[in-house]
Amino acid sequence: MIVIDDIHKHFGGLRAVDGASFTIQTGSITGLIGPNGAGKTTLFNVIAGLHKPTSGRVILDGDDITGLPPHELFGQGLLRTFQIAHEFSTLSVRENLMMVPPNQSGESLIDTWFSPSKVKAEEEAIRAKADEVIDFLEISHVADELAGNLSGGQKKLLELGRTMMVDAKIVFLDEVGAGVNRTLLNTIGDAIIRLNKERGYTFCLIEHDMEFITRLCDPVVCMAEGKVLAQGTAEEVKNNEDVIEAYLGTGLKNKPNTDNKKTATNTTKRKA
Amino acid sequence: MMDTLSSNRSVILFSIMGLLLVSVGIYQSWSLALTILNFCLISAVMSLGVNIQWGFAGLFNAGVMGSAALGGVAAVLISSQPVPEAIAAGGGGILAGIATLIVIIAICYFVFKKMRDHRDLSYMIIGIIAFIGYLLVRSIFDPATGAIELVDAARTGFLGGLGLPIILSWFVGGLFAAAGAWVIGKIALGLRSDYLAIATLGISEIIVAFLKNEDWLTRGVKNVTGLPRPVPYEVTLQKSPFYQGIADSMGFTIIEFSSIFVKLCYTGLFLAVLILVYVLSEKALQSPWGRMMRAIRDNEISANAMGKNIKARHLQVFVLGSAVVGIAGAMLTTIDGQFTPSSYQPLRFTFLIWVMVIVGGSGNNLGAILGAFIVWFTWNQAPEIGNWLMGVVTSGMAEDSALRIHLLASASQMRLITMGLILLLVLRFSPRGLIPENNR
Amino acid sequence: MDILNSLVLLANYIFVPGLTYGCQLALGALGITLVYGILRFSNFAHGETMSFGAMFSILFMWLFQSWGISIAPLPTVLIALPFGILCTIAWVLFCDKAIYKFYRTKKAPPVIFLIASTGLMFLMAGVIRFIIGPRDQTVSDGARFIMRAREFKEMTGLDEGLAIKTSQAITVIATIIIVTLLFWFLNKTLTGKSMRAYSDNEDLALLSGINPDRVVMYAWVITAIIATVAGTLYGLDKSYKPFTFLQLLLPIFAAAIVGGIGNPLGAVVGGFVIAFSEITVTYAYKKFYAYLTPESWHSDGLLQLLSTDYKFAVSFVILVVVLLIKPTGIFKGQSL
Amino acid sequence: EEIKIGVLLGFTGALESLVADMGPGAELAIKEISDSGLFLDGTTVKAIRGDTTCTDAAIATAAAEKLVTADGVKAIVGGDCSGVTGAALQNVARPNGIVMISPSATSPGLTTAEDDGLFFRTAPSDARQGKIVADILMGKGVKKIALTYTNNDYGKGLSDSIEANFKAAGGTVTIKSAHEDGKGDYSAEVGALAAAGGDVLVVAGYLDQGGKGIIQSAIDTGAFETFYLPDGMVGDALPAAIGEDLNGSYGAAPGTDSPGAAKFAKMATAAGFKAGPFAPESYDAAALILLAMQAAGSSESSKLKDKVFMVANAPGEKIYPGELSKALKILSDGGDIDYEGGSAVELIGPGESAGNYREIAIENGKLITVGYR
Amino acid sequence: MAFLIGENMTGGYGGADILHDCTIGVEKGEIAVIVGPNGAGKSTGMKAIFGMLDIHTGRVMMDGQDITKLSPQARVNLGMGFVPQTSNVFTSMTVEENLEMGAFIRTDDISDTKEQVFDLFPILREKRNQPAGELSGGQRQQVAVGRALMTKPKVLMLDEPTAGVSPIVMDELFDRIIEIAKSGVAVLMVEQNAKQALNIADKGYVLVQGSNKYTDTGEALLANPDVRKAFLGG
Ligand SMILES: Nc1ncnc2c1ncn2[C@@H]1O[C@H](COP(=O)(O)OP(=O)(O)OP(=O)(O)O)[C@@H](O)[C@H]1O
Ligand SMILES: Nc1ncnc2c1ncn2[C@@H]1O[C@H](COP(=O)(O)OP(=O)(O)OP(=O)(O)O)[C@@H](O)[C@H]1O
Ligand SMILES: [Mg+2]
Ligand SMILES: [Mg+2]
Repeated sequence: MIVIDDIHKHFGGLRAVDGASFTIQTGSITGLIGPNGAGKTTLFNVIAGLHKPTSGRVILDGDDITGLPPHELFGQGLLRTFQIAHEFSTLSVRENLMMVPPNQSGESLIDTWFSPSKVKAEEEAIRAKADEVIDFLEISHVADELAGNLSGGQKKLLELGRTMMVDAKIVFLDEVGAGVNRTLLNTIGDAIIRLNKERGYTFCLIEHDMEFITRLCDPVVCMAEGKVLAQGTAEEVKNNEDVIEAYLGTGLKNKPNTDNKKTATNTTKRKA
Repeated sequence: MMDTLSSNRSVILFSIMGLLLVSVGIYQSWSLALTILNFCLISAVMSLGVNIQWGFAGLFNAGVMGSAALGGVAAVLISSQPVPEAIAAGGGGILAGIATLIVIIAICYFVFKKMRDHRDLSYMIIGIIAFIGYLLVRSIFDPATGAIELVDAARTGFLGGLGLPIILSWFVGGLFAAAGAWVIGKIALGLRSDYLAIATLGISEIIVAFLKNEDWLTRGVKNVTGLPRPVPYEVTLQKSPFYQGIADSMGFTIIEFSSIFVKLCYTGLFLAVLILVYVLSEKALQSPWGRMMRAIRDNEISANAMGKNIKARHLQVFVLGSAVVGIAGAMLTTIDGQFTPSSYQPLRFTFLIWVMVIVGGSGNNLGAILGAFIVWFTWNQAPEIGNWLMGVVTSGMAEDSALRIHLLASASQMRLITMGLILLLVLRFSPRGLIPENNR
Repeated sequence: MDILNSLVLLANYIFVPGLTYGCQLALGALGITLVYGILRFSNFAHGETMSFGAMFSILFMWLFQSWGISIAPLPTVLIALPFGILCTIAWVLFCDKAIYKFYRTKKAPPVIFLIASTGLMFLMAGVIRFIIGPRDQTVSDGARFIMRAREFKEMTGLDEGLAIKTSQAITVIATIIIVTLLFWFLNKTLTGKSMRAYSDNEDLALLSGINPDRVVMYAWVITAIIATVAGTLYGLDKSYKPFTFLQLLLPIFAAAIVGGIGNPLGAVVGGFVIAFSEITVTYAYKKFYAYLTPESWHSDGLLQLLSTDYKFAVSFVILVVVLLIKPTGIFKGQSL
Repeated sequence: EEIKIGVLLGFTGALESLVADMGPGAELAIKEISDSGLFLDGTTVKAIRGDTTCTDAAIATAAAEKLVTADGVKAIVGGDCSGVTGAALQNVARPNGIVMISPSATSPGLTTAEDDGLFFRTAPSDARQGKIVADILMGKGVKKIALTYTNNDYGKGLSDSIEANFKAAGGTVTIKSAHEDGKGDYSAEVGALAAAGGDVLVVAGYLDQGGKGIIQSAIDTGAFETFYLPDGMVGDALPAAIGEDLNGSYGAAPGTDSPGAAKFAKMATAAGFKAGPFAPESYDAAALILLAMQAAGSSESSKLKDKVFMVANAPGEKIYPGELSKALKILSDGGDIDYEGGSAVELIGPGESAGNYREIAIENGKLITVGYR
Repeated sequence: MAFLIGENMTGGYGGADILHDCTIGVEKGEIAVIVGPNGAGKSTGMKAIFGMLDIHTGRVMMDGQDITKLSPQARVNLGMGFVPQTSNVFTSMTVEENLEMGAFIRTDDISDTKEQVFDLFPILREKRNQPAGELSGGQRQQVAVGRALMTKPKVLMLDEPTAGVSPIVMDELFDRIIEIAKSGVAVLMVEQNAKQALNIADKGYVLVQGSNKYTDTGEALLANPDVRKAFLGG
């Protein structure tokens, strides 16, 4: 369980996160939505130790983990992906995945120099694991390509793939779906559900695709202007007036919809 | 496929390098060829050290000079004879000064740790303690160093060393440089790219300034000469009938033979070090450790989020790389037979080594070695090439043409021009280095 | 009176020289910062570019002197300067075409440019010595002083003198003008902004219709102008010797970086930080202290924090400290 | 037949501007002897340059190695800076038994280094000059001096000696601080020197390097008006560069009332270079080597090394620059010479120049000789 | 023939070909949408049309003129505007400067267009003096689109303009794109929010492994069950 307790993060005069508090229950798939610039990514960065909060605490299973450096959080089973893909562009896709598992004996020079056989055995296991992930993400044809040469969506997939290389406790996904093909996104959704059910991963995910959120998440938290605007089940949040006004809007104005979209009402005015 | 291609390439390039050295042997002299080879070997060790830092981890360390100098100091402190008069005159004072210094650092550290919650106040207190401490330490040090420097200033004027075999200093030089790097790393490794470069360069300038001005330790600009050798002296060999016999049987004069023999001894020692360093760092590079380093080099934020402790890893490579440079520094001082603080110039000990790594192919150990060979060879042979070029250019001119005279008089400047041209040409035809890093 | 004396003392030995040296470093650092900011590499050949420009200014100066042209009391080299600038522009544009362009099209990493510029540095160093020789050349003529220390003493009746040289005044004025122009150009004009855009994201600049060749050309032209002015004014104040420019490279880089490389204001502030830290920390405050305190307090000590042997070290200590507090320099410079 | 002499100096690097005159200086002597046709039964002599870069011992060693083992030089004029000179001596000259005569390396360390009798120098000893400086200053009634030196073994050694002698004579040294050559700015040094004060600033440096920078800056700020100029600072280039402001300063450099220095200066101008610091010494170093060869009747270092003292010191006929053919003739006739050359060479003890001193003063922007010591 | 068309393009980044005989075109006043799996070559196709990579076969035509050999800048001058998928803002420059750079080739007064962009994305007005690198992901995306709009192009090419933007902004954006198209501009875009995009599209392309798999009107593609299942997430 992660308790986010009155987190503030200010950049100069700008209050990117302005007193956000909510709880991510162990075993849940919590969705985080909100308009652009609401502070979602910033909040993630604070939780994951990339930014120090201006004030407030993050508590993981009773321990205060505020301000711990990212690699220590990783050691505690807290993983995250980046909204703007942070692949290792000069490593191959496979290597990108293989570097993830922690405490590899091959990462110690002593072992590398003096017990190569141990390193080799471990390395083979990790490689097998990486290939599994690669197959799952449907990117085996580019497994040996440099990650920098991947397409935008493929990079997103790689981001997700890295979290699948280890046994995580809780995974923060920042818009893994943006730019990912919808059919594949559905598969990813299935995988998230499976990891959640079978391996007991807790997820917290930021996404703008409401269909996806609705299918996966309970509860859903909506942020706006650095604060929590609403939370509850997906349906509750979707029907919340404030959320509709600030985030969802009421659909297209110009063209009558042929799919399942509401008709535009032109009167909606958004707050920034 | 890629691998065989690049290994073919390195075989060819190393053979060319070998041919160049052999042709120096044939057309100039073998003794010269071996001298060049020896310096190439030392440079190669040095550039391996930088390659570990830059090629593996992307750390822009411009403080190579400082590590090399620390290695050089080790040679002095290990191998030169102690000066009992100087130790009697100021040894106690120096010890007391060092002890005080340690106490003051300890106090500052204690304040720093204890006053976590009052950062600004603690900095102020530390500042005051440090300032008072500085005056105190100087008041203890200055009389002691003064006394030491007065002991036969023209010949000694310093504490001397331990009088141990100089080859021990290669190891100790590595340790010195590693310790120095640890401190520098703790201070500066938070900085990025060019900022790190200038900070490390700055700190190494401070180190060299220290070595240049603290005569009690290093004789400063008066240099420490006559360091012992790990190999025999030519003059000794020349006097030995045994070697005379060998030289005769091989058809060499004893002078030629002795100087080649001594150089070969050095070559053997240096080659052993180079191979050891090469094998270890090649193993490291090909291992998951190397992969991790490349990942860190590529994207620190992401590597950190993937659980890698960037600071610790950076410190590790920084210390390792510097230690290797320190070893090379001690080796260089050994072959020079003297310690000359003013010779530690950034151009020679930082830029040139960097050029070696980049020209050879950063991230590739073989490349770094090849780069060291080619660059040092060029650095050394540039005047020859320059003179030859000059000869060609002026050959058509009248004997007394003013231009010809001017050109011939300036021929020494061809060293710079040739060096520049070769660098630009090599880089032009293989912009990623002669043996580029293979990206997989 | 004593207070005035002590102030004049500091002005004469710390403020005026520090200001001049600071400006000299700043002018050099501006060129480095500009190349770094727009073309994105550390240009090690910049010191030699300064030297190159100064050399041409001097050659033209000799020509003019031989023709008897002069603009006394101002130094003759000032009228030679524009010609020096033209030659330098031609040269750097040629170098760009012959060397850097290739790596640009290859999208080589900055360190390759850096090493290429080192190669160019060697080459230019050789060429310069070929043309003008390694010896020292005096540049200044005309009136050397605006005010001499002796004149100041006579004028004011103070014990301490204050000297101001023509070259110092010219240097300071030139620095102010160049920095202002550059700042205005980069931040306010469309061309300047397009240059920053190019350095930020080359591909996107292309998509916006910005002509990269033109941006690169502008960058080099400006660099050449600044470098020539910097080199020539430096030679005017001290004297011209090719070797110094190699030695100057280090403090110039330090200035650019401590101020925040890529930022013209940073270059100036960095120049002053380096210059003043060298001078203030190693200055012997004995006389200053003597003016301000009663006779009985005086001592024999020089009141010098560190001997001048360590002046270089001091400026680097300051540099490291500044960087520790502000890791990308005082003005938040760029980082590749 | 032709024999070769190495000229091992820092043609590039920190002292390149001095070497620009030293190299031609040495080559002038070599050419003079070669052209005379009297040397070793008409043997010609050729100078071969090697670059030490002044600081890089590795390069200097390799350059010396090349001169000796590849070009087969019989002896070496050089090196310039003490560090590289020591390295070349120990690693190349000694093993190969080659004589080196350095025109400028003054480090006392070299005096005591094992050299198998192969190493000499024409640069004057620091010890002697320190005494001269103290005498001249005391003679002018100067009681307080500030002292700055170029931070190398030459500057350091000289300033140590000046300080010791001046203090012994009852004077005060207010400050003794180093300056680095080739740096961009000397305001900090001058600031400290000025604060320490003194009647005269003694500048133990080089006249176109930091030494000049210090004087320039001291004059600009009005810190000092009178300067004492030791040998490295004596030359026409200095008043030419600084101008009238230098008037009233004085100093001394090796030289006798003999016409040597002036003659050399004339020859240098004719040959297209200047008689800068250490240029006459370079000429003398080359001349000594060749004259010693002539005296030994052989170009082998092992033979000539024993003749260097003989040709350099009395008794014998005094030889000045431009008179080398005369010297050759005397030697081949079995006579004896006392080589004076451009720098009044007098070797003492372990092969270094004792030297007489020519006292100079700057008047009306010109360097004039006022006496001899 | 279409106003802008890349015909039978084959090519890639120097290694193996990414595009195989791929044809993409759009008429004035129309919206054409490209959809397809990740790595299909959609972005590559856009870049090829914009002249950012070499195609060794095929050609690019605009307004009847063969522009295959023109440089990207020259195409900008012909009136093409492009929002790439990644690194599509000048991170070190302020929002306003980003927009000005979009209008770099224009010589007329740009303040009106700027106001229009600010009206479309009010958040940008608020953040006009902030460096674009400090914006949130969605805000950046808005800057990127705004930059292209500033050009007042004849052809607007958008590579996933709605990735990461919130639903309300997405709707506005689509609205605006429709308006732009109506004003006679040819709009070519890649979208993963494919249903919404095809919904407003006059023409749709489904790319798979660098080749045209389906080409039809937007409505028809939406109605095609195979397409829906394989590429639109059911
Ligand atoms: N480094 C920074 N400096 C200044 N402001 C910042 C910085 N990073 C983010 N911001 C501001 O903080 C606010 C919140 O940004 P954040 O990235 O958290 O938004 P978000 O909710 O993730 O939006 P999106 O859905 O668009 O990704 C934005 O207004 C942004 O401009
Ligand atoms: N710069 C590059 N160098 C080499 N290969 C590349 C490069 N960019 C993309 N590729 C490869 O080209 C193929 C197509 O990439 P492209 O970016 O066109 O895909 P896309 O259809 O836009 O996918 P997405 O929806 O994920 O953005 C991918 O397999 C990718 O790996
Ligand atoms: Mg976000
Ligand atoms: Mg794409």
